[in-house]
Amino acid sequence: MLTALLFLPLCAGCIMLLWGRAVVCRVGLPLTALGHTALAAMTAARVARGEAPAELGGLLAPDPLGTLFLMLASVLFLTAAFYAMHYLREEERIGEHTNILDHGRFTNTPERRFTACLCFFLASMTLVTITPHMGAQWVGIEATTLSSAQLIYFHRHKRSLEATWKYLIICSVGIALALLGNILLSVAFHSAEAGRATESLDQVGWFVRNARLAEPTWLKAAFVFLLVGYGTKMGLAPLHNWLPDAHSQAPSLVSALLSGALLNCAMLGVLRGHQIMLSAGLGGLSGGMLIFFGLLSLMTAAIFIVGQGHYKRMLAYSSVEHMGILALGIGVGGAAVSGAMLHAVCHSLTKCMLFLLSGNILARYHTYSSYDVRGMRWTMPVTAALWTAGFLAVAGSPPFGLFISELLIFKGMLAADRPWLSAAYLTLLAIIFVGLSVAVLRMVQGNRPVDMAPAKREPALSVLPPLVLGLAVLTLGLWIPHWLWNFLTRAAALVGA
Amino acid sequence: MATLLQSCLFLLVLSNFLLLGTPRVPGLTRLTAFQGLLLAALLLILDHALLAGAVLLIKGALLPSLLWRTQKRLPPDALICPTRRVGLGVLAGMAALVFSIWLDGKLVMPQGLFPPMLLPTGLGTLFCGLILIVGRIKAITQVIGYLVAENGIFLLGVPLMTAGTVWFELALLLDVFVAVFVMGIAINHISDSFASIDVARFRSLRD
Amino acid sequence: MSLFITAICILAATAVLCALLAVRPLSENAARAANAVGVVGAVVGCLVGLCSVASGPWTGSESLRLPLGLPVGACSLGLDALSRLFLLPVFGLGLVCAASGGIALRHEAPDRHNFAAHWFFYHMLLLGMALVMTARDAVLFMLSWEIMSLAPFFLIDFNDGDSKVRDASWVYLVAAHLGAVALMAFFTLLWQTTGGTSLETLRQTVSYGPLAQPGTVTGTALFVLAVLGFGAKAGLAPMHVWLPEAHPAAPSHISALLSGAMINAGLYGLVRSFGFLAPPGAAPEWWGWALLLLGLATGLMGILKASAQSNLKRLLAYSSVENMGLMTMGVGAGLIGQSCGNAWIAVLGYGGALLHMLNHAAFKGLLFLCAGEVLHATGTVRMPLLGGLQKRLPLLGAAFALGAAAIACLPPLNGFTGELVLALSLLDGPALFGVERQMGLLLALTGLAAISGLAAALYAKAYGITFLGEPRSGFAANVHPLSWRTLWPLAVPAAVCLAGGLAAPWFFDLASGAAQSALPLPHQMTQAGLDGLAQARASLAVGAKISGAGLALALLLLLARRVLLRRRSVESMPTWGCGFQGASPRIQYTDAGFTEPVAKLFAPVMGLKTRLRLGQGLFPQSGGDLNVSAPDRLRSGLFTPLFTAVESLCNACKVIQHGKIHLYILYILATVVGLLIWGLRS
Amino acid sequence: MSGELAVYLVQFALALALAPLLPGIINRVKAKFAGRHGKPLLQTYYDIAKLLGKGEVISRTTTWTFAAAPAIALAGTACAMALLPLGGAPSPLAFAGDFVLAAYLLGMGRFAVMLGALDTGSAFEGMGASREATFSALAEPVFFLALMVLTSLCLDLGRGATAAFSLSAMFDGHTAGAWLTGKGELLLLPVIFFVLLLVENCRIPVDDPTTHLELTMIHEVMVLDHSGPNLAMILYGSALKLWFFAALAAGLLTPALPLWQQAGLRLLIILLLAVAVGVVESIMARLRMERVPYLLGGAAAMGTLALILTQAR
Repeated sequence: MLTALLFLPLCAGCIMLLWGRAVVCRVGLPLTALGHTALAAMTAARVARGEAPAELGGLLAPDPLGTLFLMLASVLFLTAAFYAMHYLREEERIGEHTNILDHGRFTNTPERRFTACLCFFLASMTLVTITPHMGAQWVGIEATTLSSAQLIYFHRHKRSLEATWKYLIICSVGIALALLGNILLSVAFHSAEAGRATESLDQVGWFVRNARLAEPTWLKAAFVFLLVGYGTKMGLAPLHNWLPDAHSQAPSLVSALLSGALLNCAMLGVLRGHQIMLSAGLGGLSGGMLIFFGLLSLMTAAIFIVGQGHYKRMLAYSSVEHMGILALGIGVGGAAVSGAMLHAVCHSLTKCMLFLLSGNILARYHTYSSYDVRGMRWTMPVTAALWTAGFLAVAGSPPFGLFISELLIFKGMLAADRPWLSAAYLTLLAIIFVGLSVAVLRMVQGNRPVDMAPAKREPALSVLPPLVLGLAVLTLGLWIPHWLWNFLTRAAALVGA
Repeated sequence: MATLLQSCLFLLVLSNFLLLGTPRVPGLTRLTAFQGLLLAALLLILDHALLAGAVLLIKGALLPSLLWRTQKRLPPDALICPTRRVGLGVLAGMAALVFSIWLDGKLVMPQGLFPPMLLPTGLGTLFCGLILIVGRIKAITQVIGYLVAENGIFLLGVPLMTAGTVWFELALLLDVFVAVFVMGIAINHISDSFASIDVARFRSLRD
Repeated sequence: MSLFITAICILAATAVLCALLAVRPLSENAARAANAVGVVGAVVGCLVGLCSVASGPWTGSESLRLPLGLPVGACSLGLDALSRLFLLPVFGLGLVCAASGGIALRHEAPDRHNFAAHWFFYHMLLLGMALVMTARDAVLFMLSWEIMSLAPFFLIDFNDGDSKVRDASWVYLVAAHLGAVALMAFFTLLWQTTGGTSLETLRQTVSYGPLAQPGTVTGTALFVLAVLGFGAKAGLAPMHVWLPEAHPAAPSHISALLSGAMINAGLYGLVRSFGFLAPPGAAPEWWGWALLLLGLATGLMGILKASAQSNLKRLLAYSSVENMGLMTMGVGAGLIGQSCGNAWIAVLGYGGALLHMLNHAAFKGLLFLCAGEVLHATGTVRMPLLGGLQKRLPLLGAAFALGAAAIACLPPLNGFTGELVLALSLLDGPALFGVERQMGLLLALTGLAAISGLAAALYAKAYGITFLGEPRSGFAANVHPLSWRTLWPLAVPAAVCLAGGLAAPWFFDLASGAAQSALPLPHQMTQAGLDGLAQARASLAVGAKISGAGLALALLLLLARRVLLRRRSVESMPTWGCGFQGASPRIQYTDAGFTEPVAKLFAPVMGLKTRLRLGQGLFPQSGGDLNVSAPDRLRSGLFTPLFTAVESLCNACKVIQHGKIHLYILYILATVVGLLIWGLRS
Repeated sequence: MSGELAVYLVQFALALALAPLLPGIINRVKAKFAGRHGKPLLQTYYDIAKLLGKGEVISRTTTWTFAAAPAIALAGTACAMALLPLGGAPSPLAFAGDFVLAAYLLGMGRFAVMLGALDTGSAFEGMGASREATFSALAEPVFFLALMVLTSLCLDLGRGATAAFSLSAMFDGHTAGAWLTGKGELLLLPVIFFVLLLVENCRIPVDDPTTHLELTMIHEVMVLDHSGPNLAMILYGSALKLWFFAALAAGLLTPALPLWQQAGLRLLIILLLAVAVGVVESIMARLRMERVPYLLGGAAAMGTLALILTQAR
């Protein structure tokens, strides 16, 4: 089943690539997503039941942590796939594109390649989440970079090319460092490896079990490289610089996937390192480094969200912010970790929703600047309502799920007796709320632009996926199912809750 | 044996500084090829003949030729870097070497795993690659820098093969190949649409 | 309790219904349907809610635990005297404002506003308030608090075509959220220190917990956070800046609800949290003094700023600030009395504050609704343009006069009673030990007297300039008449104002019951407290009788006059202009002129900005004009600079995102090196 | 008890009856100072009687507010008067905090008169209302200050909180006469009350009731448009108010004597106070409007001083 999970999107991608009729792509994408989600759900159910499924000789053996992110990636991909049906149709209808900023003409990447890369992207994320082998995980993350580069360059104009280049170079460097981290890791365990009977592929588990035997200096160095490497991909400041560019230039559903799913997968890499450090008794150091990155990311996000005129970049920076919050929660440890897990879930749902909505806005207003968007509540009421709700959710105000998670993380900070950290955390969150509110309300409120027709019915496929996500986040704010909470706590237990 | 190894490592360090000191892209390409050869030789010395062949093939021949093809398609004036950056680059390389030797002192060596000087050399190569990316503002030099950095990491991975974990190197080779391939494509697009590969012009996306 | 749950369910169901209606395209029918559903739902829900408040013994406390599907907190609700007291304005005004709002919205264009959404948020606001007043769990409290704080934003935003309204609603949103952040810190810190989120258990845990001994750092932090968070809602200076912006911008039935019911939540929070934060002997005395001073400052600032305003709704908003200041004074006095072991001051301070809260809800609701009707009838609430409305809208004028007299603390109306109890509490200052304490309370009482004196002047102006004399402009001259059909909702708060004065003891019983349940007194003081309350009740009873007699006497005199004037010539002439014949409405006193003497005295506080444009030449053809405005100093002097400073700092830092990729790589390199040194330096 | 009640009732009747005498006395004193013969002492009675017999002229602008104002003012003042202990006999209506009620009852009257003035839409009357509003708002805290001195004194004398807060307790001879037993600061209070009397009743130096220039008036200008029975009520009401404040000052000056003597003494002092007002009016000029707050400020300062001294003991 795990193998199917991995190979379903792969094969689908290959089929699309080879026999790329438009209908195949557009219908195949949701079908693939559905199948993948079904399989992922089954896997999650088994893991939740406490079984430990393993295939390919243990190369694919998800633990709760990985399964959590697997489910996230799968669900987000499902919504994005349905959104893509509408999106690709629109793109085809437009045909000849002109760049919004410099009005240069451009064409799109062939649809077949786009959808195929989407599938490959999903496959690589699946690999990342369900393998317990650091190397395989590394391969997966590298694969996500290479496949998503194509996606970012969907609109073939200068800016997207620039964004793609930055994404490619920065992330490749990061990944290279992560690889070095892996090497140093196995050096650290070299002396312990000697006593190792059989070459099992469940590396993480083995590392965690024998972390005490490892050579601490190498372990520290390894963690530093892993943190910086995967942190680059995860978008922790000051390594985040590719993120706003890529997110602002990519098609909205790609930004949604990057921000909602990919960042979590990258974080998984960091978490593995943190896991090993914790069991090696070096949790203090790794936690400290995580807190450092978290605080820095929050600051950076605050700096760039205040007075941000480009609403997709604003969303991207808010992703930086939330990655920072996750890093903080995990670094603080204790009760905050389960809060961080919940936060990861809620943030992915919310951010995916917001990016999809930003796609709608872009299609209606043809501008990136929130100064030029006015009176959305008259021109596109549903999107406007969801956009406002999404803003409140992402700013962490009740009754949305992010409030609960941020509350738990804050509680964890107090429990860890870090008053100044928690004060800074709240202050930065407040600043970010103010910054976001200015831009979002500017777009939603006001009179309808005179040159714009009054509201017509918005296509269902463009608002339903975000609506579903929004409802999910709202539900998580008011009612968190028991099994889900147990799952989160089990996942958190792996990283030191 | 050991002397051969040491001299290889020395040559590698030397090539790093040459890389940092070379202003012109063709020279850089040749030097990367040379590093590939060195790595292959190094593997031969540590008698991993098969992998040595693979390295020779990919790092020594394939990637340089790929770069070569790319730079042939570029306008000649796109291949020179300002010299001031070069000088700074060499200084930074020195600093990088010192830092990696400091690290070498800090890290407690598992006995018999690392030959002397291999760790600093690897780290130094890695940092030199990064410095190359930072210091040069041409897209293609950034690819070369990335390649050099990967060489460093590869070098650090070599001793582990004796410990039996081969997948690092294979994955690395594969990855490097694909990455450079994709980057080559990207460079072509860049040179087509920007009529230059000067990444310092990539400043339309900023705050 | 079950009745309360029923009310909650009715409101929630209506909210859902409105949400479903809201997605329909705007049209005449949709608007009518939304109005009908919203009003009926609110009225029924509030009626049931009032029944639930009245049901059961007033001081009896019921509680209920529902499963809350969250890993933290619990959905535990409770009804004790305090909750019941604060629920009265919520449901009462909720009912009245819904009715009058339903009538008012008929004038609005159905294609420019989404009425269903409006009513949805109205019901969310009611729900939030009802839950806040009854929540017995910190997390549930925060959730409902935020619902209560977010909903008004969308209500204030009703006419969002106007940039002023947008600005006002944004200011409100930011203020509300910053307050909520402080509360989040407050409750989480409490949770951390006491290990539980249930407010019921907090009372016990704190009394022997780490907060038991006064003056701990945690205790101080908790106090400060509570004052910041709840004060931002209650509008204590300097966190009051959102009130004068939001109330003029909002539709009047919303302003009435916000000002009469929502800002009380701040007071409720303070009282409730001191219930467990300040167990007997645990509250440092300076808490009480801090609150007393804060309240006094807020009151004086509010009343002076109010008398500087020329926009009727802005004036009312500032006067809400002033009244919240008075209530805070009461709470402060209560804490002082508690920590100094003087039961009389303690219980009467609390009782006065709570009684005044009740009264304020009545008359402020009435006044805001009247202001709204003035807006509908004339199209403006700028007093310089009004006048002579009493003749044209007699019913409305009478209602406003009643409200004005009540808020000016004139017997026999309800405003007076709260003032009396507060005064009684402060009067006992000499019984405290130490001249500084005695002087402190007595001077606070002097401040109270000054505030009420200024209030009388203020409302003489508000009513006199708006309703009396001759119309000052076309707005007031040709109003479209309002029949009792549109004005009947005003009858409810008006009746409460009158009853609150004439039946003061019964109203005081409500407040005193709440005060007893809210104020933790050591048991050696409880008896004294009960005596104090009984005494105050007796005073109120006699006072009510006397002022009722005064009313009767006045009526008698009027009757006598009527009798005398029978069969005599009563001729009506133009006003005696002291020999000046060319009298015109334009020579009447304006609001600015009326407050000019006060403004001269208190210029630094009031901060009037006068812009005078004189006509040209010896015999100016074009009349000059004088424009007097009173912008909020604290906003322009404190918050605006703060926000701009933060923004400019952020903009200054934006250079790090310069777009040069090779420098981005440099960041990575530097980070690696830095972290390696950090990790391996030892 | 019944004796006290009798004294109280007699005094109350006297107050109602004799109040209009005070303006007459004041006028007569002024006339004497001016060397004129002056109006008869009972002039106010004559005026009231005459006015009650007349019809009214009512401005077209006005509404019921204008018509009802004098009645409300009169009623308020009368009720306030009823709370006052007269001649050492406590008011049967006394309760804790009744002075607050008294203050606000007077305020009610003031409020009504101000509204009545604004109702006419005349610039002069609006001006008068504005000044009245300002000065009364400033006078109120002074009034409270002065009374607080007495309450704290009562508390010191060991009265319970409930007893101490009523006018009757403050103005019985023991408290008020305490200045005889060495509490000298109490002698500041009569001065304060005298100032309050001048301010509240709009006498010189605050206001000149007899000037012919409306610009300079406060109280008189507010009632320009009243006529007939209404004006009668206004006149009577202001006379009562005068009596009220005079009685306050007098209550302070009378020591604890047997009831009837105390009552007689108080009556005497009230009449003397009227004379004093007359003297002040004839030897002083009117203050400039913006000076009046300083007068009140001085009174407030005295009050605070007295308060501190009382507390310090």
